[in-house]
Amino acid sequence: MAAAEHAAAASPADALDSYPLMVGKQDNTTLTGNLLAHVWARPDKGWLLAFAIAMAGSGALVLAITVTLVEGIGAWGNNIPVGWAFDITNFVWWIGIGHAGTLISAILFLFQQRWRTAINRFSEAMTIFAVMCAGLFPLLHTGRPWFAYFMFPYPSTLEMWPQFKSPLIWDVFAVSTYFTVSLLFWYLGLIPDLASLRDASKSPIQRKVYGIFALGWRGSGRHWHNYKVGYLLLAGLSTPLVVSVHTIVSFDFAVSLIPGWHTTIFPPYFVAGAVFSGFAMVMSWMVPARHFLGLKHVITMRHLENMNKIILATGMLVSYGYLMEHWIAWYSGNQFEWFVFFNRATGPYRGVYYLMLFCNVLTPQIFWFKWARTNIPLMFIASIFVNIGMWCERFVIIVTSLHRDFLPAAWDMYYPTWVDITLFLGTIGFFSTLFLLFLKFIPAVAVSEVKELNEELQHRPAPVTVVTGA
Amino acid sequence: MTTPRFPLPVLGSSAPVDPPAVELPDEASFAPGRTPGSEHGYGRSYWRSVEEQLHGDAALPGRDQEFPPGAFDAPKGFARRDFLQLMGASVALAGLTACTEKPVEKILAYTKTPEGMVPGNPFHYATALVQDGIGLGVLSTSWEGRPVKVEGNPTHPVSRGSTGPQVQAELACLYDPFRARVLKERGAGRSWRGFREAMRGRAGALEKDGGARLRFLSGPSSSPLIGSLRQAIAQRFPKARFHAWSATPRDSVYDGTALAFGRPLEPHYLVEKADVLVSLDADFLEARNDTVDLNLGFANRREPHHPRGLNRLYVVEPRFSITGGMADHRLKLRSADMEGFALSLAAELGKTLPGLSGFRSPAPLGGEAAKFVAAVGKDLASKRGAALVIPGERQTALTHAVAHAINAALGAIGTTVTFTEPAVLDTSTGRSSWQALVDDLRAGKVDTLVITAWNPVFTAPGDVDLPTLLAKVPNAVYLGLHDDETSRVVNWFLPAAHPFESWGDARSREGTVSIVQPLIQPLFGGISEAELLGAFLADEAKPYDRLKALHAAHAKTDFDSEWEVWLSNGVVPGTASAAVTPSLQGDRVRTAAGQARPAPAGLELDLVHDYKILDGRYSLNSWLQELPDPITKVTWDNVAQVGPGLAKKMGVANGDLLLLTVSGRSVEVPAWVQPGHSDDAVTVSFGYGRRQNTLGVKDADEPVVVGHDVYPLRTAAAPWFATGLELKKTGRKYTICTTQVHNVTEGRPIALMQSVEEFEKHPEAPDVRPPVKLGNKELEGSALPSVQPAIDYSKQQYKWAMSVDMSRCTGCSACVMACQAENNIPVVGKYQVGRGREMQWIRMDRYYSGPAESPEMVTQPMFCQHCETAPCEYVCPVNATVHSDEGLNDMVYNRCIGTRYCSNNCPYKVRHFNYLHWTQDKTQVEKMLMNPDVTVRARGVMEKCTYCVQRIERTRIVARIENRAIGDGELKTACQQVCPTNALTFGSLHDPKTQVSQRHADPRRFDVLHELNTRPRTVYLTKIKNPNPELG
Amino acid sequence: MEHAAEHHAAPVGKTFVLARFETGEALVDACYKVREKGFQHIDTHSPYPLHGGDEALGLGRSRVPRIALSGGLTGMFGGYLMMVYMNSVNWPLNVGGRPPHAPPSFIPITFETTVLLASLSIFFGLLALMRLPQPYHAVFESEAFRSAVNDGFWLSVALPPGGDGKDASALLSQLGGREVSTVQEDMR
Amino acid sequence: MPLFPRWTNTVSRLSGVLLLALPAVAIAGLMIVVRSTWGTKQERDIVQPIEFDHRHHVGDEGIDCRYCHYTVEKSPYPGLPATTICMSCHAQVWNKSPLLGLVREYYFKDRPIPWNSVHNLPDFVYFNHAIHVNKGVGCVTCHGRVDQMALIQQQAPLSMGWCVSCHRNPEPQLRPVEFITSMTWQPAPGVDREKLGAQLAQQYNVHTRTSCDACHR
Repeated sequence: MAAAEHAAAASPADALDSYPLMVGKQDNTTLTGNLLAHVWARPDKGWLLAFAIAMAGSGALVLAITVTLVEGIGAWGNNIPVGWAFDITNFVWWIGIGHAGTLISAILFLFQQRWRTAINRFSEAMTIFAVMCAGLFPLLHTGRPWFAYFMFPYPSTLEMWPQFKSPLIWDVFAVSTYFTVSLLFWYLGLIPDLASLRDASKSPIQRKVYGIFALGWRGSGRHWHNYKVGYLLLAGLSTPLVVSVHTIVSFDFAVSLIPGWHTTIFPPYFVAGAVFSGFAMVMSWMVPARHFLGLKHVITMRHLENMNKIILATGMLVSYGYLMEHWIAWYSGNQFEWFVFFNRATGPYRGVYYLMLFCNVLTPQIFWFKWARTNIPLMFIASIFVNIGMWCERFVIIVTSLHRDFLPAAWDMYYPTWVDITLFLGTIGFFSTLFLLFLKFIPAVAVSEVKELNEELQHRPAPVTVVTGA
Repeated sequence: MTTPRFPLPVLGSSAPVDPPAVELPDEASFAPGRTPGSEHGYGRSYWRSVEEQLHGDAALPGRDQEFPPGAFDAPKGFARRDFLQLMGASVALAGLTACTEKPVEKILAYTKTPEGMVPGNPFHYATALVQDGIGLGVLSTSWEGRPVKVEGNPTHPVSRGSTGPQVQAELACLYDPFRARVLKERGAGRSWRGFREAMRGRAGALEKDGGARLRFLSGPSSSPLIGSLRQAIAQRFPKARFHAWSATPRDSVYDGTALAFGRPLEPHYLVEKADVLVSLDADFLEARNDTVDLNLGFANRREPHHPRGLNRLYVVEPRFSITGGMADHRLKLRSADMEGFALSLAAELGKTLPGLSGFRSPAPLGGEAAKFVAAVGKDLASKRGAALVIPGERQTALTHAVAHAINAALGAIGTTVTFTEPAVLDTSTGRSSWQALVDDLRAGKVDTLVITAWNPVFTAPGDVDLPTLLAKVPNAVYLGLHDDETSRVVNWFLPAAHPFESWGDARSREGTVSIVQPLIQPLFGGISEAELLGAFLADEAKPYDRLKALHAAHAKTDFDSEWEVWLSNGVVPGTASAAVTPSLQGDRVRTAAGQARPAPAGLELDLVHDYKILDGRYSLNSWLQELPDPITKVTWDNVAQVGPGLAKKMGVANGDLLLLTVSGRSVEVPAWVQPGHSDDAVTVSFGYGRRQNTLGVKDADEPVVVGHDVYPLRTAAAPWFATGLELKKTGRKYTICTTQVHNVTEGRPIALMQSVEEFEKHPEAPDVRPPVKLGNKELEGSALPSVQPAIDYSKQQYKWAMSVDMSRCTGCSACVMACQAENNIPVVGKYQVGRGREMQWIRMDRYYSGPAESPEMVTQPMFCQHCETAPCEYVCPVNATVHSDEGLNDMVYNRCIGTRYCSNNCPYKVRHFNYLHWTQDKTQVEKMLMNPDVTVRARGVMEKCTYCVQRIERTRIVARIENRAIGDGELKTACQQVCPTNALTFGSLHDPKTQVSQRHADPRRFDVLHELNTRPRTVYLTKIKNPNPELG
Repeated sequence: MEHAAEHHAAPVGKTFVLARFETGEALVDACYKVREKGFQHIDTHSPYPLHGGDEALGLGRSRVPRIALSGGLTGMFGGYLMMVYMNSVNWPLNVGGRPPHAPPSFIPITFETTVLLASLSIFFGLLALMRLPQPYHAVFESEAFRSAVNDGFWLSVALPPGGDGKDASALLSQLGGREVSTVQEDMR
Repeated sequence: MPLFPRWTNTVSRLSGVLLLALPAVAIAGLMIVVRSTWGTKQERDIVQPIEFDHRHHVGDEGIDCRYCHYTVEKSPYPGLPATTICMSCHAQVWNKSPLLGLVREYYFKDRPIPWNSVHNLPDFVYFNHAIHVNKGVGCVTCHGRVDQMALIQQQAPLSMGWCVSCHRNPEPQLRPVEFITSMTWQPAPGVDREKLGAQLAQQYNVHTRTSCDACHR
């Protein structure tokens, strides 16, 4: 398969990169045609099937939420001492996944990584949907969600205010800010493509609908003039933001005094984990998407390989985090701290712990090898593993730290109920629903950026086509 | 009944005029038989006459001849206890429906305000509650006539303010919605009046042969009133017989004294005076009506500061009991070998003490036991006059007699043990009197049998088939709180009135009489034992009149005024039995001892009464069912306790269903591997295995049958233990739900224990003392250096704090129950407990140390520590838990949104979360149990110990109105108030003289997890042990 | 310019001359030339930003950065002062023995509010600067102009009122512009 | 033919503005409503089963509040008059009046009069009348000119903010306890209310608390 991609590699490519950023001779017209094609095309059976399954998942989510609201948190397996379990695990997991998008679109943009252009739209959308899923849990996990507005700083007749020393309040601000900014960033990037859809479409309805969202964009040079700057600044702001969000999420634990939570390395370690899982999730979606949407010529093996390199790098960071955690625990000489990590490896939840180690530490190691980095089925499976592993990591951090903390008399076990599980799977269904809709109605790659990239590629010296393999 | 009683507004049967001259706007809401549920119908559904109960409103017209409920209550001064004066109700609503706002609330005033009543301020009434016939003076807090809290009566000589768990939980029985409401004849509803007429006829017939075919089966009683009634009946029916039955007979106590001194006597152990105590399977530290005072006496001697120093406690027992947990040395021994042990101890002492010469043990003791006997003997002999041997109720009469002989020889009699005539009417409540009745029943000699003992069909030994015997009795009458096993086989069933609903009296162990006065009109029209017995007498005097007539004798000057005083104080002065100094009849004991045979070898079954539900009479009491067993921490179940060695041998783990077989009768009980339990015995508590009425517990999938019934294994001959037990694994598992799954401290400095030598070497609690100085800066208490500027509390008038003396705490769990009652803590049910969602604010932590075969036990009541730098507070996003100006860790339920972050960040894990709406489906009756001074928490809200802030505020307001400060001891938290050992103290740290300040300054003081620098306001004092170096 | 509609009895719309060029470079060159000829109100339309497009149109520095800065500063001070007022001034509570005014724990939210307001001001500032949304514009009168956001490179020259645009059209076709056309704003 | 006519420019911009404005307006509206007398249930006529007129009893007859609300000084609850208290007068005066028919009916049937409560605090708030009355907070301060009300209305908002405002600065609300039930008391002309309040606070040893546990238990 990889070889086939090479054979097709006729267009100019970076001298240092063995894979082209764009396959085949493209111009604005062809790109307009083939990048928007999947929007005009009638949904095929595969999409419909996937969508049906996703919708079923969303239904399950609604059911689980209803049960939770009607019965109370008691419908979950949470107890004292384990006050947080699946709920916050899912929250952190989704938020983490939400990080890849902004990272790719913002940080890589600042570093002028050209290969980002083909995948940023895709991953930004993923960010937004993931944050939506994540946002459910802080709300749902409260015992009385209908009073959640207490957390907002509004002048009440009680003269009471939120308590700004609490990391949970920081979360509220961080997550809502992150969602807002990601949405704006995404939409801003979307405007030229919406215009493109508006004017490329044949059907009057489509033209009107896309026209409304295009806000009357006409590619004006005077607009581009401000647009470029604004986009750059937003990217600049999103970069520290994306780092801050998971840092603050990690504060939920680092600021407490529970052994296993009270750790100063959490912020970097969480951010690394977030990027790790985020890229994995992008990978899990991109591999099928580029295949079914016919985007192989713009999302090439080059992109996939770069992604795998990042997964490897962040995977190493995460592994280092584990290492440090354990070392610090031992070095601190704090018997409570020490016990927590001993308990993780030998206690009742050790299965999850070892699954985590396998998925997060061992799995990415295969990407040291090029054949693995460029083997599509392999990277797909690996990305799934990483997603599982990162979920396990959050579970291990949250549950194993809580269920056996300071006073042995208070120790207890946590077992999830069907509501817990349905809720988690339901969010995956909800996420997929949104994502499939996105893939259907919005160009999955930033068309105008790709055209710009193509333009740049055209003005390159003669390509050096390295043909490896067959 | 000329004097008008105080009719009840909602009482259908009391409405005199119908149709009413004026159409009352809210007549509908007064209509009888309104379905409960709406708050508006509050307290309305249960005031029903019998017919109404049976046929609904159809029967109402005829109700006027019916004796209205409460017709037999005392005329005077009773109104103030009419709970249904709905002012009370509307006040109560304050507590009941937290966090909801109703458009228009009705407020209903009294029509006639009872004298002395101040709506909104509770009254404290003195009364008494009875356990196995022995009364205990209690105070009941009543809100507009609703008793909502039971505490010990400080003026009562035995209680001195403290009680055990059961007595407090009586309230849950009183307000049990499943109490019987209908008087039945063979299942058909009858009226009390009808019953009386039937009995009158019957009595006439019985009178002919002097009542030869009339029998009474009652529980043990100490009530002079009941005594006088029995005499009166005996006069009318000279041939009638009275039998007493109790599943927890104290026969051996009286038989033992009878054997030793020639007549049954009541021993009183003055444990505070004893330097060395030996308990022969005597669980005298369980806080029961007859032992609460022993708790305090014992605890006082566990303080190293006591002028006479620490006492030393040896316990010999098969199981691991509360007393065993407090022992300095324990010897595991089968009950069957207890006689042998007592005798060899006597023999050992006999070497030096002439009084004990001639005692021989039937069989030589094993190595460990022999060593133990030698050491104990030496210790006892060295402490003559201050030594004491206490035999247990479960042991044989001979063991008791020998113990008395030893005590006599040690010069204990008169110094550490005194004797009085028994306060109870029935010194024989077990085999002998039971057997006589059973024989008569078998012989068909009984025409009328009046049963007032609690549910004999259930508690009967397995070798008697009582139902069939009762079926043969033409006229069996049973008085009970519930429609239970017995009521189904008798032809007359009478719903009983709860002690809080009726007049009566009771005597405490040492004889003091307390008047039992009704605090509330019978909720379900119940009938008291006195009323029932009265039905067999010619005269129709009311119990109240009989009572006054009876006690008029005690009056010195003016009876009526004194009577009022007795009522309000709860004790009748000068009624304590006089001490007698009996002379030991050593030869009788010796001869009896000479016939003692070595106990047969083999596995032994030990039956014990349950720490929570006693003989099962509290098995429908959800408070007690959910209370963790002080030792095993098991809730909602009884278990077969096996020693670790035996468990290993049989490969048994907790929850394995075992088949217990004794002489052909077998039952299944789940196993529980109990550290420190004898490997030659299996201990099971009886009283379980009854059908529950779901107990208003939320979870639908709660079991209907809780625990396993082991009464079938019992025989009247051997009620307490039997050898020859066969144990078989069924291979099936059974879910046991406990509140504590981990039993050792993992070497963490949490619950500290040290020997008295260590303590004297360096008094500081080991490795927990904080740096007293940092640089040249004095640090307050155990404060560690911190970057935070300390909060200054000196400006405030009070600085509330608490202390727990672990040397005193026995783990009896009375405090847990007090907290449950005081703070409206919900019951969650077995499976929710299993999921770690129990709500009791006090978690009685229990840790073992040492080898599992002979562990030491530490109990540590754990509740909110009110840390000055509380970790729970700074993580709350909405300021729902913050510090008060006086240093309380306030939990504001109505602000809480339930993130549970505070609980996660609480290192003590003392916060509890309302995972479900526990109080949602409470019936109207149960709601009356709520303390209106405490918010009832909604679903999704965090809660925890508040230092009884409602008590603080009430006391504060009273003090501030009077412009004075709150004095030490004026303010007590609920747990502190009932603690039998005075292990808990509460007060302000600003005054160095308060007890709490002194304990905070005690060298034994330590802060749990002080290294986290949470600066708890609740501190603990290390547990001090006094081991015998010889047993090392 | 919207107001014009109400006041003038017969408002006359703006007129533009449009021309399409093959490549971006051609468009940029044409842009310079047209400006040399003295046409001021000109604009380019392209699917993506053109290299040198800004200079060709003679645009100065963008105002977006200043907008962003002001928004950010507002967020920063607003956020911090909000917390100080709520937790330290209006009702200072003893929360876990921590001081009511605890700068370290106020940092995260201060940062978030900074970013939030900066981003919002950028986004809405951009819309304002670009006068968007503006679904209708005279250039849309030309059907061929639809290619401007896909693959066409268009130049639009706004004519002074009254100008007939002959010269502009001529100039554009001479510069190699295709599909030269004149569109007039429809005032309805 | 363009996709959108020209007027859509205005429409689109307006709708954009509305999109942002609507939530803001909605929230502001809610805040206003909860502070309005409607939201706080202030000044609402609540019909009582019996036409009891405070104007007459307090105003004309000048009966002291404590004659009927007899536990206000010793209990958290002001004490609702028992029917006997009504009858103590109305056995003699107006004892035939049809207006009092219901009172007599309830009295002789020995049933409580089902008054409709006017001042409803949430059940998790524990307000104590005794301490306030003893420390010089007059009835009129919270209940208003009862002597001018035909039907008792809730005068104060009874919101937590309202409670707290006084607990933070009680002096202006204090009066000598001998005038505690007076509807008309004013400090003597020339006396500075602030100063008087401060002095009374001193005298009565008033020290208000704003800790949560003062009201929530």
